[in-house]
Amino acid sequence: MQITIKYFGQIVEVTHKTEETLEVSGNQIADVLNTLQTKYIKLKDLGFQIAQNQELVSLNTKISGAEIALLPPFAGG
Amino acid sequence: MQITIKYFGQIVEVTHKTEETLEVSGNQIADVLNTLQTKYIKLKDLGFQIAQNQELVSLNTKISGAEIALLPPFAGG
Amino acid sequence: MKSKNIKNVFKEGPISSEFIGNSIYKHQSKTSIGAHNIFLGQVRADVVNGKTVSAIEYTAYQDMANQKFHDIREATFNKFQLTCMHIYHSLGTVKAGEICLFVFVSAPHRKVVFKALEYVVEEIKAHVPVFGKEIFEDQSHQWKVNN
Amino acid sequence: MKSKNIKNVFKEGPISSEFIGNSIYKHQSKTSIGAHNIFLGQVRADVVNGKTVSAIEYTAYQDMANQKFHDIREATFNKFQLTCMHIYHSLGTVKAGEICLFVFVSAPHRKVVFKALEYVVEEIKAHVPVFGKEIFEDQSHQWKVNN
Repeated sequence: MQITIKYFGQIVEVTHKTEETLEVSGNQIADVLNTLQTKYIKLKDLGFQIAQNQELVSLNTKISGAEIALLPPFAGG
Repeated sequence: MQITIKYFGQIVEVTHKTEETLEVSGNQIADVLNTLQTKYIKLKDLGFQIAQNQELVSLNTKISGAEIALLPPFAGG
Repeated sequence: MKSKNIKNVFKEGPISSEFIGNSIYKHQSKTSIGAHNIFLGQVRADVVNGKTVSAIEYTAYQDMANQKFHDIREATFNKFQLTCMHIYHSLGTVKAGEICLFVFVSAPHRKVVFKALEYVVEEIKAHVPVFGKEIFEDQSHQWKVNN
Repeated sequence: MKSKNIKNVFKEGPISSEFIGNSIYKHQSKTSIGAHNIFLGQVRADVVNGKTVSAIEYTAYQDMANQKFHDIREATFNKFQLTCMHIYHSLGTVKAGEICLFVFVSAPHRKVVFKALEYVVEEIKAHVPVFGKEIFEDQSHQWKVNN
């Protein structure tokens, strides 16, 4: 499935881009993560949460096809 | 003893003055109160606390000669 | 008298939004501060028996009040790790919608400012001899009581 | 998208003291309000390994962040009897001493504003995807993490 993935904060220092569309095989968020960690090995060193359609999700959440984002620790305020 | 007494807020509507010096016989705050309630009968209808030398005192506190004030309910802020 | 080194917290009339903005501005040079918390008391146009409050006329036992503000200030600095604190209270006439109390606390981190500000405001309401005459639109009045 | 009727909370650059003063001024026509409580987040010149933070550069997942701000707003109005609430957060560069977060809650009576303000600020810190790059004076950086 084609998935649009957004990167923020420190994640961008690893991906060197803020957004891309990737082909992901599998149907869980864990599969997206595997694809990304293969492409960007240094992602394994960073802490982040994953959002799908602007809601935080867990690794066994089903991929819906909506936008996914990698969110490093929040620092608002 | 000559005591300076200050009046505030609603108390002034009964005393029609903000300050006066009175001769008080006795040695407790209760004696001051008696003197005042005799002079201003309507004081009995009002709620207030009594301060001596800028500290709240009770009826059996000894009169020190310092300034006394009748303080109606606080309304700061 | 106990009033040595005691600040005067009172200001004649309402506390303007410009004064508050300027007070915030002055804290921008204090770069150890990470969190400010501000309380503003504003005069409400309460309706009592069909009559609307148009203003409150504040008076105070000023010497004692400034002493109490000072004591509250000292107690607050002892209890909470604050960088600074400012308190201003109006005297005289403050119209409905205008501000009569401005309390401003600042600290490096946020958690302490919430606790400190509430403490200061509750102490002021309970212990400072300030009196408020609520003036209705027809010039009649009633005396305000804190709760 | 879920972003229908969702306000944009973000402002480019720091939030000025004039903006805050003006926001206070605008509330003086709301005469049912008796108490305002304001939280301001200010960028600290923290020293880390001998280097001083000179600014924070804020970025955000803006659509999600505005949705979260909206959700926090709705939850706060449901929990607390407020007259109004305003939230502004900076994006881009905010220098040490400048203000990056402005939360403003107002109600007829004071007790609720303290609880509501702390709730809003803690929710923002925990749930809104905003990211902060702390820039040191030598242009090196580290990533800020809320605690």
